[in-house]
Amino acid sequence: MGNFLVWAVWLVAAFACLGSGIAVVSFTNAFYSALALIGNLGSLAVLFLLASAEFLAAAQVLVYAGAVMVMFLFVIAYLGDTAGLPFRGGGPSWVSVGAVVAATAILVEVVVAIGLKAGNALSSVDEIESSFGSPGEIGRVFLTDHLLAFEITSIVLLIAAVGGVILGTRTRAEDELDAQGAAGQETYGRA
Amino acid sequence: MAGPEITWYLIVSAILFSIGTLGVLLRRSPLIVLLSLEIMLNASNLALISFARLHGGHDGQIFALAVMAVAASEVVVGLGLIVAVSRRRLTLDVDSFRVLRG
Amino acid sequence: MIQGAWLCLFAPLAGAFAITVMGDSITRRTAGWISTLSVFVAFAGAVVSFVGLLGESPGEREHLSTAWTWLSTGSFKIGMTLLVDPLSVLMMLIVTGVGGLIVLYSIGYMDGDPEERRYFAYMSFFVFSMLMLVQAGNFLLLLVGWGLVGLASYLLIGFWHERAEAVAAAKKAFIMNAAGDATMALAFFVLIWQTGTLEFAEAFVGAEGMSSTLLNLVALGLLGGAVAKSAQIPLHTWLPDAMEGPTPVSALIHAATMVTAGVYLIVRAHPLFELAPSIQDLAAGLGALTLLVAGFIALVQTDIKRVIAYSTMSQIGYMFLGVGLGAYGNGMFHLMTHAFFKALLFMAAGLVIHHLAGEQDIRRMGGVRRVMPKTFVAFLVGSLALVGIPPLSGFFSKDAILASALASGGYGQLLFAAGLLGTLLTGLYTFRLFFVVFLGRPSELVLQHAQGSHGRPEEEDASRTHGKTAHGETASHGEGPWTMTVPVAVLTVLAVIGGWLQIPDVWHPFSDWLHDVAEPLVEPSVTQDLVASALAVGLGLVGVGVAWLFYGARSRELPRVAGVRHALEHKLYFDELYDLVFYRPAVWMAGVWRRTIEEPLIGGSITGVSLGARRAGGVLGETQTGYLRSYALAIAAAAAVLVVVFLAVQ
Amino acid sequence: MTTALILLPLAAALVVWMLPLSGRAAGALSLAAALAEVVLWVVALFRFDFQRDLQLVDRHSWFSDLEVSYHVGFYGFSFWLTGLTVVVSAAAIGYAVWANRERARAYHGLMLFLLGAIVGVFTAQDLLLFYVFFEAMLIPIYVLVGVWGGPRRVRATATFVIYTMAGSLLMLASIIAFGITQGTFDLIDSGTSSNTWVFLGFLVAFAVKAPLFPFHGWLVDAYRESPPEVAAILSGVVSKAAVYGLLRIAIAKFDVELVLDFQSTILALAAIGLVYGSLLAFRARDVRTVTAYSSMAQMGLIVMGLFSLNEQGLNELGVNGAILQSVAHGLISATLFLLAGMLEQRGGTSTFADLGGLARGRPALATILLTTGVIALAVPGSVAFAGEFLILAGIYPIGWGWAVVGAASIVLAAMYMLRLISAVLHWRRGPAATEASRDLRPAELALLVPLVGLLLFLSAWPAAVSERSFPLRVQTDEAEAQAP
Repeated sequence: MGNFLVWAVWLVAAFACLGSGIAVVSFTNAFYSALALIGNLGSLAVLFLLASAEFLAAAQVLVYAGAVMVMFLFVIAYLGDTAGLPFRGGGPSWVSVGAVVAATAILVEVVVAIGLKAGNALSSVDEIESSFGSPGEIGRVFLTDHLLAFEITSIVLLIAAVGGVILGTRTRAEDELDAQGAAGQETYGRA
Repeated sequence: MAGPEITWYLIVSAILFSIGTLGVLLRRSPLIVLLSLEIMLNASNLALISFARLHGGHDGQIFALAVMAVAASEVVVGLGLIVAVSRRRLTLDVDSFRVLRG
Repeated sequence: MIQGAWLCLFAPLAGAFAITVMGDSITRRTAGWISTLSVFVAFAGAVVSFVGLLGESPGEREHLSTAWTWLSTGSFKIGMTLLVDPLSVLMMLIVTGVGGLIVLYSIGYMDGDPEERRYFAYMSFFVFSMLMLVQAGNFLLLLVGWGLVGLASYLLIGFWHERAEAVAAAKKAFIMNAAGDATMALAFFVLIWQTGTLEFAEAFVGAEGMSSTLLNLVALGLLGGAVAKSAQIPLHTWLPDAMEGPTPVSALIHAATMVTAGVYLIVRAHPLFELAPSIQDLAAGLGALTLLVAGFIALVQTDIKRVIAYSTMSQIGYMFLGVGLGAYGNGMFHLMTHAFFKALLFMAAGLVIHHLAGEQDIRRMGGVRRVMPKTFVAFLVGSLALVGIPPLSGFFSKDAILASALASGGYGQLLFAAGLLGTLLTGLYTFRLFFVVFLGRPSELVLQHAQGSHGRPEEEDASRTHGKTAHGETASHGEGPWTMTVPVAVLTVLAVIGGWLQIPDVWHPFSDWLHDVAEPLVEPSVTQDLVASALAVGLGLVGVGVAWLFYGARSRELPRVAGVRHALEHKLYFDELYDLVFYRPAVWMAGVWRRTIEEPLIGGSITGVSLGARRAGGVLGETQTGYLRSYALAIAAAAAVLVVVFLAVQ
Repeated sequence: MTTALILLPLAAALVVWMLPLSGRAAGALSLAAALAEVVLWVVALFRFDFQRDLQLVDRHSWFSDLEVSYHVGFYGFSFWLTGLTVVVSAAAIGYAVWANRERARAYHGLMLFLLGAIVGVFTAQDLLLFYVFFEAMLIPIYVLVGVWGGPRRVRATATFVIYTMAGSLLMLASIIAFGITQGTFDLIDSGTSSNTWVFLGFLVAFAVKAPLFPFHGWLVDAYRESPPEVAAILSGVVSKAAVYGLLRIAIAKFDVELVLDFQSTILALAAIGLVYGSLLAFRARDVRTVTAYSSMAQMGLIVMGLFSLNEQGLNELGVNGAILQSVAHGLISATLFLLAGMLEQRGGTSTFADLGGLARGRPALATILLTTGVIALAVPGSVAFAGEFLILAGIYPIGWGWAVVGAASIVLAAMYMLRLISAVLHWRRGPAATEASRDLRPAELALLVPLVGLLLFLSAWPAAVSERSFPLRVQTDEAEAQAP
């Protein structure tokens, strides 16, 4: 029974995840896409939970679906009208065709790879402690075996923060642009 | 283990990754490209966590955590760029940035 | 004795070095005296060696002395070795003795030239080089001296380096001699390969085991060097041009010493030539050919020095004839007497040229006897010795060679005939020169210079800007300063008595002296000697007489055979031929190579690479659309391909 | 000792770069360092035992996994090449001080760095270390030519970079292949290889550096456009790195059968280069181009000497001659390039059409140029003659034709060198030969006289080098090593 329940939850979460993924990609309005992504992240959190990654599931919801997406929505709101962009761009059409082909190819290949391994390696799952994936375990491992990864991660975050600040600072050029009233938008680049 | 085998997790991860890829490759709005990237990262996170479960070790989870941090950083920088572009009154269109043309 | 030889070798080098280093701090005249002194010190050294050898029994007169190892690799060793034996001492005496007189003469001749110091440094250097050549204790050092005399000759021919002709003549001399050096070097390579050594004695022993082809090659290579250095056909064209140099240089290098080095080489290496008899015969034949051709060409030349130069070629032809037939002692004897009388002729001619402020064209001379009576006597003695009139030196030495030829079988008799014809020619061209220059009515030019003011100032300037000579202000009234006249007088005496060292069947200390070094292959009988002498003197006198008819008494019109005359005036077109065969193809090939290989292929390959890179960059640049998404696609596609690769590898 | 020889100039380079010295002080410091290097070499000369094998060795492990080590030391022949390097570099640096180069600190630092790297090349006994020094030698040259060169320096540099990079990459590939198959990169520990491709890789790399026909495309531009003192180092010393490489690696580290398979080809290329370079030198229009092409011709001759080996191993005449000729040619072409530079400083050109008649009233210039030129054309008795004679005597048993070509080149050398001498010194005065172009001044003489003096000394005693390049035992060892 419990098994069935797990299956059911898994199926719901998986389909929700895929469906919201498709939604993210296909909405023309970025605002809706962002909302769909929140759904996607949430359903992924469920899948994490089912794979015994409790701490990560929590982090996914709190950090990702929460903090990061809020930032997204803020930006979208700041930019205002974001619905008007055409779906497909001015690049050569083979880019689109190629995109579909490449994505499909990757999918097929990965599935084939999984299929080749499925029979033996992927079916026997190691037994785990009940504390597997708990915050305590993660914290211990993170601060002992993977201390270097921890440090690097923190530095990456610090650099990103600094970068964000620099990008956010107004430059003199922009001030002049504002002062001129900048009639009409120019296109940057040689297109 | 209760529920589906690791194989299914991986297949979901693969599909999700492809969806994200399509988004990155097809869409012109930088915002949606960024969102699609998040999908791809999360797809890989799912695979990492699945493998962590398979092998009963925490390494995959730690890696996933690191990926999350990178993703967060990327969002910060990406959004910062988008805001900076829009502040210069440029078109928010990936295809309009072509200075790298050979 | 050995110390004497070393002193003899290095005194002139020290002199040259001292003059070079001291530069402006000594006067020009001091430089001249340093040079003269150094050569006379060398002469003293040579005399010491000579006396030392004289005191030893004839079989033991050979001494080697090695100062240091000059060049060596493993088993191959070449020492800085001097060889003192009768042959080398004889050459040392000639080189330093005649050389010293000529350097002394130069002090007067070159007086007033702004670059006198350089001249005397070169002269000393030449004497050093020549001594190196004759004293060398092995073949490689001989080649060193051989090359260095060529260098000194180059420097001295081109001494007046602002004249294009002088520079060209110097280069020509050096390059033709370099060709000779190269063939000699090739001969030495064969010797090293076969015998592993270049020591004279060991190489001669080792050569006996060589195949006749290789022996012929070795002898031919040596002969090539000898022919080039001694201006024999076919490598003779540089010698007449070399008369662009100062006259004492012509006397020293191009008459008395360097040009006779080929004869010395054949005598020195005679065991090798005797092992390759056909090449030795070739040497004799070339000598005979040269003596005839040069004699004919000398008939029509108008430059006083060139006539003497062709005469030199012709006389060296006699020496080649002699040593080619194995008459080593007689060949060397003629070498010595020739050094005396030819140096005398050049220096007497130099007195004339000096007196006439650099004029060398005999058509503008005439009647010089009236203004320069002593020079007239000297020149007459030299001419008579050259023609071989008894009892002057040329008579004894030339006739000895002819007698040896007569005693050498059929081939020798053929060459004997050529030699006899040569004596006729010798009488003819020598006295043509003599009569035209010294007899008759004084020409305008001679009269001008005879009045003591010797020439209008403008003409002095003109001759100086042409760079021919720069003497003038201090030039003598009368015959010349004592530094010039004394050596001429000494040589006049030597030209008279030099031949008395060897009188057939009476006494022959000269050939005894050389007997152990180079045993002659032929010994003419008394009858042969008498026949040869009679014929040679007779024909020589006929030549003189004919010259008198045409040039002295001017009683006959010259027979005009335009084609022959033209050909002779162009020296039988050898220069033109070499120009066509060697120089032009080299220039042409260099040009063609530059146009077809260097610029398009070698330079072009670089241009091609950079152009290709640029084009490839252009083509590849097209793929850089600038669309971000196409780059992303490239990443995705590459990922897809990589996955396939990974799967396939597994 | 060896390490000190390498490190002294490198350290001096760092000091020159770091300290905020004036241009003059930087030059003085640089010259002092170069002279100290010469002194150091002379000290080493007295410690050196020419009858022994590799000596003055320093060895420290570097990448132990790959058997790579810092391993330096001297053989007799590399010791002479190093001596050539330090002397020529000192003269070149002296010239740079005299010519007062702009941006002196950068310039002198690069020169010193170059010096250290070249010494490293001649001492390295480990292939990877050799490669590192080889590249370190090329980089300063790129900069020196590209920044301080003549008007067409960019093209010259680009050409030089293309050629040397192609050569270096081939060499790197060969080094890796050699090291991996041998299990060590050490030149002493490794055996010989029989791989054709690895051999060809090394061969082409060194043929470019020498340069051997037809790999000489960079030669003229580089020699003509670089500053004269750099050209002096380039043709005098850097080309000898190819000699060293060919001898130490291409010949010594491959099976003798393999080397013999390519012997005819290499000799043919060398002979073509000899004649080709001589003829083009004969038609060249300025001092530098003549020297450049003659350099190419001489390198052809040296390569001939190196490859005069037979089944028994190296030919002692040929290889000793090659080393002697390398030293002689290094000194000669350095002197000639410095002289060309001095002429250019005076008249602004070294083109023959603009020169001429300089002998009159300039005895020092005339004497130095004449002496060098005469030694360069290998007049018998000169050190160049001794070298050429040994080389050709060594090549003769391999094939008389090679020796004939070589002997013909003696005549060609006479032709082009005499043409150079005459064009500069003789005939009427050219437009650039004005009163303003004075005789050599004491500072210039101080640079040239030691070089010419060395040439004269070696002319009087070539055995000083030829006897002391290879102890006989080493040759037999190497011959044995070459036998399978």
